Amino acid sequence: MPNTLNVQGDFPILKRKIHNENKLVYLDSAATSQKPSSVIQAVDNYYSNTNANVHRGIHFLAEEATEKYENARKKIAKFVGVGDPNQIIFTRNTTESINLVARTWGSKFLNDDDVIISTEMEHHSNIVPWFSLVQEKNLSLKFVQITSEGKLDIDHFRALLKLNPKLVAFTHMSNVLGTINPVKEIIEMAHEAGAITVVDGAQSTPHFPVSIDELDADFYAFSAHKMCGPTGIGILFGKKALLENMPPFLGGGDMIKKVTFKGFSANSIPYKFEAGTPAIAQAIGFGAAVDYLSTIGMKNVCSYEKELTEYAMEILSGINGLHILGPSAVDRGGVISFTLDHIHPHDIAQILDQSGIAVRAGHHCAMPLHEKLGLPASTRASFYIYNTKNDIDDLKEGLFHVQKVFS
Amino acid sequence: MPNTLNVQGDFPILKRKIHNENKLVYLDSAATSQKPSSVIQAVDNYYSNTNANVHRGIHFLAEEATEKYENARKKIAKFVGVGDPNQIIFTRNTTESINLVARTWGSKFLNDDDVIISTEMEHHSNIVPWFSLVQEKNLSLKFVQITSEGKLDIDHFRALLKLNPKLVAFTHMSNVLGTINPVKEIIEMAHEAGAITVVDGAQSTPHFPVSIDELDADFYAFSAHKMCGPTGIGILFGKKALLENMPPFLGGGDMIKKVTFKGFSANSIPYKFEAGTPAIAQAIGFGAAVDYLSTIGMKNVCSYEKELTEYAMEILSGINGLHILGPSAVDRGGVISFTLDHIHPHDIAQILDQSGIAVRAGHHCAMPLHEKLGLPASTRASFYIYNTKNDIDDLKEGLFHVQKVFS
Amino acid sequence: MDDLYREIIIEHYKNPLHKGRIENSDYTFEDENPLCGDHLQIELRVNADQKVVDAKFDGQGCAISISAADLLLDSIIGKSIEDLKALSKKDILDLLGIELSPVRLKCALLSLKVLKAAVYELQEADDDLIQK
Amino acid sequence: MDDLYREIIIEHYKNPLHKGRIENSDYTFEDENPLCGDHLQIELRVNADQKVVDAKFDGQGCAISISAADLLLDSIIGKSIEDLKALSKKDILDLLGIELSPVRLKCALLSLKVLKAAVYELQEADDDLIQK
Ligand SMILES: Cc1ncc(COP(=O)(O)O)c(C=O)c1O
Ligand SMILES: Cc1ncc(COP(=O)(O)O)c(C=O)c1O
Repeated sequence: MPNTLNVQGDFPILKRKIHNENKLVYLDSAATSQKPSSVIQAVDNYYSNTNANVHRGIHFLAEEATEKYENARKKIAKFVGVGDPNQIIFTRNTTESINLVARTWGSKFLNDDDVIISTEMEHHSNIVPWFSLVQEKNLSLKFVQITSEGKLDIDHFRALLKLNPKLVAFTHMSNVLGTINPVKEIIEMAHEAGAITVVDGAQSTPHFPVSIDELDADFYAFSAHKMCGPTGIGILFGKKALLENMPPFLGGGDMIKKVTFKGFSANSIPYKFEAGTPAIAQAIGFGAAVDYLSTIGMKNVCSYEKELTEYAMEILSGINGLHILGPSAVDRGGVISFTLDHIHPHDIAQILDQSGIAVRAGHHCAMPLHEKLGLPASTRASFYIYNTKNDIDDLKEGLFHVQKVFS
Repeated sequence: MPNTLNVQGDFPILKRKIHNENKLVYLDSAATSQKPSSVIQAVDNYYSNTNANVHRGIHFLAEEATEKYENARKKIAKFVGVGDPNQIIFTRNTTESINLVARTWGSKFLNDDDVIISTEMEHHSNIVPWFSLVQEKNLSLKFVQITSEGKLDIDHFRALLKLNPKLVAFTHMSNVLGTINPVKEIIEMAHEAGAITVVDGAQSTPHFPVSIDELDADFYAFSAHKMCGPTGIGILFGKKALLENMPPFLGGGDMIKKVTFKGFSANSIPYKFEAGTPAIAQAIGFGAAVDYLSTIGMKNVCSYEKELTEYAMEILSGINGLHILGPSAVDRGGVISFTLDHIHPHDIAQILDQSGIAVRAGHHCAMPLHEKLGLPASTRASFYIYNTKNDIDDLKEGLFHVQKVFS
Repeated sequence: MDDLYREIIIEHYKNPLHKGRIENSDYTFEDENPLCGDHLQIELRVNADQKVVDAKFDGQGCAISISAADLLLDSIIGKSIEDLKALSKKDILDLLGIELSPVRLKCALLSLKVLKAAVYELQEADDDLIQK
Repeated sequence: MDDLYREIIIEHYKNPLHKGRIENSDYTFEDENPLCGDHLQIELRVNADQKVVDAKFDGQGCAISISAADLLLDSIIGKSIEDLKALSKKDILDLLGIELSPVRLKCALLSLKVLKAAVYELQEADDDLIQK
């Protein structure tokens, strides 16, 4: 097992000095990851050499841009184990992907009094879009409870399935608890109950191998910016048969087959869901990001982060008055949220920042979960391929210093 | 009057050789513009030095990223004459901006049998979102006719206003005819009739000074990628009072004030309409683009393009069998669509491409307009700051060659 | 340069052999390439053995799509309806003798798509039917 | 370094002078900073001249928000309700003696926001009321 993946040199930002003098210890990758040079270069190269609008153009640059854009779609499909790239829709981010499902599949196939299921550990982006539908359609939205350990309560889920839900929306990995959910099992149970599934993959695809076809997910959403890719681009995977039966999302150029003064007909998938000039440079940058991650190998990413996380769990749980949220090291990804007695997360983050350590403080867009945990906020350290055990040692020292300031 | 703005050196792509040997003559800026180094650098610099998620973070990079992101919003507001930057919402593109209005303002304030007005010269992105609403709400959608010259028929508009429309959606400049509409007059007329206005500014903000506050537009939409900025970022301007009364668009992180297991409350504007991790790098790149254009000066951009367009109109109208669509040089922007007797636009574009000249062939996302004109397609040459009279001479030679191939 | 516009393509565009209509055709279908608004109608007449005895197209399009249509129809005279079902993208490209970008491929394949829809008596041919 | 956490801030956070409740208060309001879930309630008691004679806050928050609340309430004893309406962002920053990023500014200004809502008897104070 390597002590580091030796990729630090690939990330130009790691050379940045914080507050003029400190090395950057970036422990906020669950919010957004840093970007390797190859991705930054791919974007730069697109603008400097290929830039043109896609799909409709009959000229060299337009054809090259289209090919690169569609090639990125194919690469991403392959990266997440999707056989048919037409099932990969480019969106802005995970949030838009989930909203797309709610506004199209949801609008067409959900009716008064239908039940949909989410969970207590969801990010706002897998709760709020459903609340909007609930208001519109008079649905009932139920939340699968979490256990005291911070895992999904499968018995409670089983009980909720008796309500014959039409849709089950849940996260592959919690961005607060670090819990990795048994996705395959949940999907199977949902399917048996006749529900379709919407999986929030924002925290999974960056960190371990995911095969969407194998999981048999109906919809699966993720964001490039959390996995070495550009901001402004995300993916919605949807099964072909579902996508084809859904009404379009936004209307405009590229998503149409024909427009007259009387009406319009929609294009075939995936274009039906990609209205207007897409985020071309960002899609291509995302393609470069999955190339980069593939070169390292997602299995290596996963086992390296596992090692880091175990080390961090050990180190952090040794700190007096520090309480870690969520399950033990065995069942979790590289996200560790914690509280420190008598010290507010804002103050922890602020004081750590002064020595260059970047963590996140707040509700991490999971207010209901914090409500459930009885906490107004927590502090979160999250890891990625460029972090090392040294970073965790720095965090420990930083936390000691925080305690000293408040002692 | 300068013969060139001398900015070619700012655009790295202009060094690209097409089909190995030809200089690029890029006459497709109405589809998307090329990008200057300063914009490419701003994006690169963001990823290499500042990258972090915005708004919620308490650490150096998060604060710097947030400041740059919000600063871009302010710059863009200023660039288009908007006093209060909170009225500037970041979207993916013009298309999403218009859909946002349809899905929020439209959903809340339009009812059965209401009339809305568009025009015969609109891009699909200012037609299809309204068709979707029409289906949903049983509205009536009317189109302002164009005159034989390719201008809006103001008398017809006046007649349609008698129907008491709730909303008038129209383009500032046609991407096919080049027509620049009398926006201020149209808005005034619409307001007098009690309608709100949605202006498609995709072709205006790149090419001439626009002051949205002065025009008194209610909503105004435009895209960065057509004005030297990155792909994946656009703007919706909305008047504060309207935005505040609109329901949110997409649900998720950042757009909420509070979420519980019972429901959610929305954040204040503009965040209410920006769900999920935004296109941060792209917003910052857009800020760099308006800086770049401001340095040249939009008045200079406008007068330079006017000169180019006049030259092109003269040259092109001298070609046998070539017919220009739209008004005379006096009343138009730098977009010239034309037909060439007996030769299909696809073939024109393809043959021009072989000598490095990039034009567009097709319906330019304006099928209804082409239907009205009785044309299946047209060929379009469009200009921007980096074009010169030489490019137009090259186009002329290219068109002669096309005619020779088919002779 | 200009090799997309080989003599044969220009020739079939300017003087198509199969342009026109067939009265009382046995198979007919029309469709369009929405990308460019091009429109194509194909009509076939078959004999008792279901062999094509006459084939005509009508409509408008670019040189690639018109010459492809003309070459295609010329190549199917005497073939059985079953033979037509076996036609693929590759056959069209062989007839044209050129390579095409995805956008122009749509032009080249419009006639094949219309033909397939006609012989399968479909609403519209699936792209899968003309792949390979 | 650590200058955000000056002695005075830590001191007012650890041992606030005005933490608690007032029975029969004349003005009261509560609000939260949704960004961090911090919650603050302020209660005032005034005399016949509408001068503040007692001020207390209750709730939870970070050192910046709690010490700002405590310092603010300490500074308003003896002032009239009209005086309170004139308080601005700048006054808070002067009391704290530090510079703050936009995110932390929200923490620092929470108490002022709650106070303004209380004295204007609003549902919630507008950001405009505390600017400058
Ligand atoms: C007039 C007009 N409106 C709208 C659009 C759509 O812009 P976008 O594709 O950036 O959404 C365009 C450009 O394609 C346009 O020219
Ligand atoms: C679990 C989870 N879901 C959804 C999101 C939302 O992602 P985005 O902001 O890219 O839409 C995030 C990240 O913020 C997340 O961690």
